[in-house]
Amino acid sequence: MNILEVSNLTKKFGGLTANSNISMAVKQGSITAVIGPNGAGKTTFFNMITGVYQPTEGEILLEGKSIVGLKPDQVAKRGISRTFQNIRLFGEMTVIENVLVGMHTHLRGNLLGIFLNLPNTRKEESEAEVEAYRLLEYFNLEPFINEKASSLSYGNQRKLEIARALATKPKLLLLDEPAAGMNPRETRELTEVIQRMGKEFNVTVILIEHDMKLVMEISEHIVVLDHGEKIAEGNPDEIRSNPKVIEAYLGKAALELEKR
Amino acid sequence: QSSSNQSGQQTTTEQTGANSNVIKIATHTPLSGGNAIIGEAIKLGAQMKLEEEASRFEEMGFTLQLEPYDDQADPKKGVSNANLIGADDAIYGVIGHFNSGVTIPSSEIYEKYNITMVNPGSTATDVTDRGLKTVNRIVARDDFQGPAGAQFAVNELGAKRIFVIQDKTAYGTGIADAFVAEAEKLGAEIVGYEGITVGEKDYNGVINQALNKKPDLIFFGGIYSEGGIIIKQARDKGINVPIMGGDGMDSSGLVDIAGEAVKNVYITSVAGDTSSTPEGKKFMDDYKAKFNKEAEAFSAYGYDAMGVFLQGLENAIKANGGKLPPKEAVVEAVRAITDYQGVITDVSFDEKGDNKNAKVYLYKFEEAKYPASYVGEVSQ
Amino acid sequence: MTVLEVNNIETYYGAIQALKGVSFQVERGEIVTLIGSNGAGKSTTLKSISGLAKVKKGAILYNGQDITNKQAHETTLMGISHVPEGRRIFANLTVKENLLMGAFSVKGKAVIEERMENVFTYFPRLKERMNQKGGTMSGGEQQMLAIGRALMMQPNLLMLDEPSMGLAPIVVEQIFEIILQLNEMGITILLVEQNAYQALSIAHRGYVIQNGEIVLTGTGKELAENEEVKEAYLA
Amino acid sequence: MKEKLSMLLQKKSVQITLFTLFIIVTSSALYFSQKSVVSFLLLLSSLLILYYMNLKVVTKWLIALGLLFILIPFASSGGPAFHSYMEVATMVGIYIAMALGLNIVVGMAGLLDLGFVAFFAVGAYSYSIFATSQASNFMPFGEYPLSGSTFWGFLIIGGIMAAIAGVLIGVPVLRVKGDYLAIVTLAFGEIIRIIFNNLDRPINFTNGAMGIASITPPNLFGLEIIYPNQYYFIVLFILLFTIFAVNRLEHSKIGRAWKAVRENEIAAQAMGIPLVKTKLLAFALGASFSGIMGVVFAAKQQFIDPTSFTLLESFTILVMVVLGGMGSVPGAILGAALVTILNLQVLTELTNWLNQLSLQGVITIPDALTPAKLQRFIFGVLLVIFAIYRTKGLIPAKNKKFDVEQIKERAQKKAAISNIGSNDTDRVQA
Amino acid sequence: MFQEMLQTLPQVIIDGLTLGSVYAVVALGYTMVYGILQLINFAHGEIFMTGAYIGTAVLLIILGMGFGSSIPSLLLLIIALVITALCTGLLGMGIERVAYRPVRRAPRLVALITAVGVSFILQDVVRIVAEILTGNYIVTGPSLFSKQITIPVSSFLSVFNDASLKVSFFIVLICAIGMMISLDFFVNKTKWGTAIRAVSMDRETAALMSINVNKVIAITFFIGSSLGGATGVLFAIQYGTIDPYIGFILGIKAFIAAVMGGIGNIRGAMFGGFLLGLIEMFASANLSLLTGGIFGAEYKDVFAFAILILVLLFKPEGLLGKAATEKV
Ligand SMILES: Nc1ncnc2c1ncn2[C@@H]1O[C@H](COP(=O)(O)OP(=O)(O)OP(=O)(O)O)[C@@H](O)[C@H]1O
Ligand SMILES: Nc1ncnc2c1ncn2[C@@H]1O[C@H](COP(=O)(O)OP(=O)(O)OP(=O)(O)O)[C@@H](O)[C@H]1O
Ligand SMILES: CC(C)C[C@H](N)C(=O)O
Ligand SMILES: [Mg+2]
Ligand SMILES: [Mg+2]
Repeated sequence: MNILEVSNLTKKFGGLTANSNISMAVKQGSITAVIGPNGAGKTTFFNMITGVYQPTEGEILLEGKSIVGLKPDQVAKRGISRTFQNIRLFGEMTVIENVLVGMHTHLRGNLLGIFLNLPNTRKEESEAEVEAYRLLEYFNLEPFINEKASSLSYGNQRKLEIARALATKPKLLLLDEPAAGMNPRETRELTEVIQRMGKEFNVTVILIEHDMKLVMEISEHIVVLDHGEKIAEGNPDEIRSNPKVIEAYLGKAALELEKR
Repeated sequence: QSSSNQSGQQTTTEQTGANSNVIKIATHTPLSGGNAIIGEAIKLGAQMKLEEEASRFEEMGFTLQLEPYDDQADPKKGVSNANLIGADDAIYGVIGHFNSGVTIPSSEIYEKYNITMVNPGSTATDVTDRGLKTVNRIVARDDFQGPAGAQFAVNELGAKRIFVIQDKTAYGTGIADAFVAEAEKLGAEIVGYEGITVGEKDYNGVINQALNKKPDLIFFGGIYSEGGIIIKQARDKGINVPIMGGDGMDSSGLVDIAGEAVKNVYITSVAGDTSSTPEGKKFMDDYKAKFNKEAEAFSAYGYDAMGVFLQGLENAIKANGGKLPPKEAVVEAVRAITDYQGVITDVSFDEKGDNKNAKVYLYKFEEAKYPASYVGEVSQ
Repeated sequence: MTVLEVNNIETYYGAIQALKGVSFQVERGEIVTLIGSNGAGKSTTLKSISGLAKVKKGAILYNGQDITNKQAHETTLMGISHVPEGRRIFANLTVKENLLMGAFSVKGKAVIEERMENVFTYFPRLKERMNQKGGTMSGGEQQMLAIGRALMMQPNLLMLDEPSMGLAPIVVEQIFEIILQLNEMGITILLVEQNAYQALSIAHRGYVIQNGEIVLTGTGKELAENEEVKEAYLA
Repeated sequence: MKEKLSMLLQKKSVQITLFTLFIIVTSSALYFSQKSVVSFLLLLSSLLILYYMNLKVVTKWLIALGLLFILIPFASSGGPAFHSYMEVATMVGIYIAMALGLNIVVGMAGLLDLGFVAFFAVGAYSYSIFATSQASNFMPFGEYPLSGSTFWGFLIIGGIMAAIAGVLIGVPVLRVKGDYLAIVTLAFGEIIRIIFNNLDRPINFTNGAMGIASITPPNLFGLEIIYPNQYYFIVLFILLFTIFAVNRLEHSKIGRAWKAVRENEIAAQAMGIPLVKTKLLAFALGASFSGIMGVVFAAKQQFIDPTSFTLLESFTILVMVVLGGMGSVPGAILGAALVTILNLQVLTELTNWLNQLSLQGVITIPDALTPAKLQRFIFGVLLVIFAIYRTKGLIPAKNKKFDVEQIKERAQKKAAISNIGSNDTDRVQA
Repeated sequence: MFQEMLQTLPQVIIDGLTLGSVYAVVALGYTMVYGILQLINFAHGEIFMTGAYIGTAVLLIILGMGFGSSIPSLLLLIIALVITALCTGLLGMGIERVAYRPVRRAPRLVALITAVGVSFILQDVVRIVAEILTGNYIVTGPSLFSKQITIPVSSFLSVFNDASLKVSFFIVLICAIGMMISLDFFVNKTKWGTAIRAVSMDRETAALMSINVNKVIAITFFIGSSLGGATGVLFAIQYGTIDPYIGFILGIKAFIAAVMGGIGNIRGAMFGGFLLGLIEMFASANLSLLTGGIFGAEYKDVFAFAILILVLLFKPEGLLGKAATEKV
């Protein structure tokens, strides 16, 4: 079953075509990687799926239903969550509050309940706290619960973004360079987390990453973009040895990947 | 209700304190903002009278003290100051306010505390029409001033097409409407009726309208700071017909601002020409000597308002056997004043607190000089 | 000769102590790398040197001169260039204007032109996009711009904070090559990298920082082979 | 020595003793002296001290309620200044509620609103028009003025009217961001004021610049409410409700959504938070507090005109919020109290005092420097000083501290009960 | 109705341009400071007002020295402009140093408070000084360039009425345009101008480019404030009378103009200023005609603000502003 189907997706910025005619499908429960040189249009692709940009052309189907034209919050409610390449946390809020914001759509409390401090609302809040705590624990962030998000180091901020995205209980999670700013060891840990998380939270993952080790290890399917176009698609082995990909993107790294 | 009596009683019974022979009188006028010149003038006039009388009261065993308040021409500020004034046991009277918009709500407070107000310049009808026992005013009302202006404009100046501008304040609207009603009754046509924004400096837009309507008189309801600019800008545009205004324009500020353009401007005022009598002249000289400033028309009203109040106070003291009277007694004594002779106006209050002898005066600016030349006066 | 000497510095963010006595030095012509996990204090160290963070205790000497707590524009004028973490491009300036800002203290149009051409030889993409707003460039393009901008002032000591972050593998190689080239041209380099393999492979020496303290030091090679380092950072 | 002293001060029992002593001294000073602004202010400041004491929240509230409902009104009733104290306290309450409302909009949701006083005006006019004969100019039915007992209903109506105005303004306005929003709200605020100032023609709704006088005072079971001490209690009740509501909101999903929108709109949207709806809610709720107090204000003044609703007034409320500490509820309260007391009482008293000195010849002051004219100046100086020395505000906003241990405990309990999540609490291999 | 509107149009345009050019130059000062600190410098209106007083004082002093009448008016004006610009420029720098720099790291709105505080202080200081010197704080300056010229528009096109203007109109207009063009050049084309923009986006990084951030900010304030002060002088010459409170309303209007044009954008500020002046003038001259007397000139601000709101609804970044692209 395909959870996401994209066809002929195109985005133009003035004269610049950032995405041109991209079509792809993502299998439910899979981990897909989108790779490509800098400026290839990967982030733009994510932006269109999440409603941040409106496509110039093309169709995006989530579980068979079009989500083109929806606002980002509506897209989020349909079950797509994401992280950002340039970290976008709620800097002045604490770590746990960031995660609680992620749960926003799942909390049912209304104005009346809040004003009157009704038992339902209270219970829901305390459950949410527990859930948030667990998520943070999952990413080893529980020591920072009451810290301001902006005071975390770069790497921890990245993890918090993922935790926050998971808190929305998405069906589809888009990660934009989750390992950027992490050292190889941390990257390895992250690789495991992503893999486990996909299963435990029952979420399909698409990720953009320049760390080839992570990409090759984790993804079932890889899509390669260059100059806004899809130049290759396939499983890691196919991509590793694809001359187009080597030339445009991997360079010598391909050799090292071969070695392993 | 009950608590008003309570506090009233407290004020009267607690007079045995150490400084019980100090009587304070507040002035409560705009000392900052657009009306400050007049507010200041009233304050200084009142201060002068108080200082003149101080020794006399000293002999009777009382120390007079002036307590100036700034209402900033803002009703809210006025009301909260009024509460402070009410709280001060020693304050018996208030000279003020100038702006009717402040006088009306503040006087509600004075009424609660039995503090006598003698008003030297608020002309709106509502000031006295609410029937408060503490409110007295020594100047004429808008429904007297406005029509008087209209009669002069139509009958004497022969205005047929009148363009009316007002500043959209309580005062401006009040006087302009009173003027319009009478002018229309007298058969003149109101060819335009426009409002402006106080505080701006460019009224060319409205003046262009006036220019186009070719009126034979422009009436402005508002105060000198805007009036001066309108006069100047109208003259710049070549509008040479008479321009007329009310007491709000009766200030040296008008001449400062409009300069030469002030010629052929008429004003009605509730303030008489102080220099027209010898006492008035003397007052002006003393004032100048004391404060190093020319007296404004309203300086003398501040002076007389204080005079009226002190007269009432004195009467009340005497009636109380030379001892400090309760505030209610002062309220009544002031209202009862008849034929008080001030430097500028005689004062006899009617049952509402309006001065029966209040007059409306007409002036014309023949040159760039303040005060303007006296043209005539109208009594009730 | 020692270009940079950091003596036992302590730096705080409000009440949080980020550096707890960091010491190390960089010799002329060296490439020195700082490695360490997230939050160890690598960026804070660089910020302390360039003057973006206030040092509470300790001293920093540059060419023998005390530069502790000098303001950032002063340290740059002395020849220290700091490429900050997260690119920090002037979003609403064009690529060209961004580069010109890099050369703010440089006098002479011709010199500036020449340096700009030089930057373009490293990063041709920047030339193509001369008039694009910096903020709309892709992440990798911004990184190129950030490095290019720092090169415009031809620094004596170049401090790079995670320059390879977010770059395509092929560009990462280029970046490391460029770093080597720059170093050969005589620029001393202090490199903070998460890409510890590659950093250690080009560095003469390295320091491992942990919880705001230097815990280990050695040549690039030594560190790359050190078991602890492997265990903790290289995986 | 110093340390010992501060140790001692940390002790609960010492704190309580000192505090009680303080209250007793100040309140009796207030009660027995005829007019002592200083003791009044000190007594008020006991609330601030209370805020900083380390007592249980519930205890603090109980003490505060006792102070507000009993001690303060009682202690100030000792002298003739009673009503002036109550007047100041009432105005303080009114401004606090407004500051709390604006704090939602500016502090929490990060929407800079420079026209906030408009909502106050809407509330004030909705009561004034119907509590005078003004309404008969355009209402085809009913008899006006309405009786004073409708006041209580109007509290709600005023709140709702203001909220509606907030939404009406918000819908178009929220398309613009940041300081553009500031300017658009400023423009709207002015538009509303100008319209109120001119709606005496063609149909006389508001009586224009003349203002509406003789507004029917509220009536509670036949008791006419006309004195400041009576308003004090009305305002106090409303205020307590407001504070309660704001506190609840702040730590609810709505409060978090506001802050998220403030911090990063794009990320907030990505979390499923609808921007427009969330912002509108902030506008509407903030406005409604203001509207309710507008009704009270109109009833208390018995006269309103558009000069009470100027731009400067909006600024003043903003100053209260920022001075107190943006986003901070106790901050907004303190900011509002401080600015109001400063403007209405301290500066006036101070200038009176200076004036006395100059009249007695102790100091000589040239006319241009008459103290009464210097209130604004002094206020300006104080603003600058406050802002510079307390850059984050008097009581900076604090994030809620979650009790980690407690949450952990609950998490473990839950994990034990439901075995589904049993293995996801396992750490990732380190 | 339209005929009547047409008749007055030439005069309305002239008056609108006059007011508009004052708005425009004051708006420039706002835009500059806003551009660099994201601070709505509400004290700018007061700097403008102070400039008006300083300029008037300079003129009065020179003329008072007796030989003033022998100096050509234009030279007199230039002297007054230069002295004033210098004084208010320094004043602006001083204000920045004392009131804004200490709160630079604080939340943005805190600076708004100090700005309001500074406004109050300036208003009163000017009032006090003026009152002590002249006995009255409303001051009327010497009339320069007050010769009236009539443009016989009606002789070209009879649908129009003649329009009249003061010579000072040209001076105000030319000065305003001159200031804007040079400022535009400075900010967009020179190194220091670019540095100003860089600092406005990211102060830390700008410092890493060896830009002395404090100096750049000080320069910005100097320029913005000297423009504001100089405009004050022009205002005093055109309108004659000044009081310490002219800065507030005019400042707000100018800020609105800046926003309408696209804040941070110099050409936008200038365009917005002229536009607002024209709209206001048009509205106060024609509203009652347009609505058959139901809404008069008193609604001119409502009219102008409504247009502002409309503009921002359809172009939230202002007329000439460029949408700030935030790359996600
Ligand atoms: N809002 C925008 N306006 C103009 N151009 C844009 C905009 N957003 C992206 N671009 C351009 O579109 C192209 C694709 O950008 P995108 O961010 O999608 O690249 P990317 O594949 O994510 O690169 P990287 O790996 O470096 O992050 C780039 O050339 C970029 O400059
Ligand atoms: N602005 C800040 N405010 C408060 N604390 C901060 C701030 N910046 C960093 N810190 C804290 O200082 C410590 C060191 O952070 P620093 O950014 O130097 O780490 P780093 O080694 O560069 O990590 P990374 O690899 O994740 O970038 C961390 O604990 C971090 O939480
Ligand atoms: C000129 C005005 C401000 C005073 C006026 N006489 C009034 O009643 O308000
Ligand atoms: Mg990207
Ligand atoms: Mg770092």
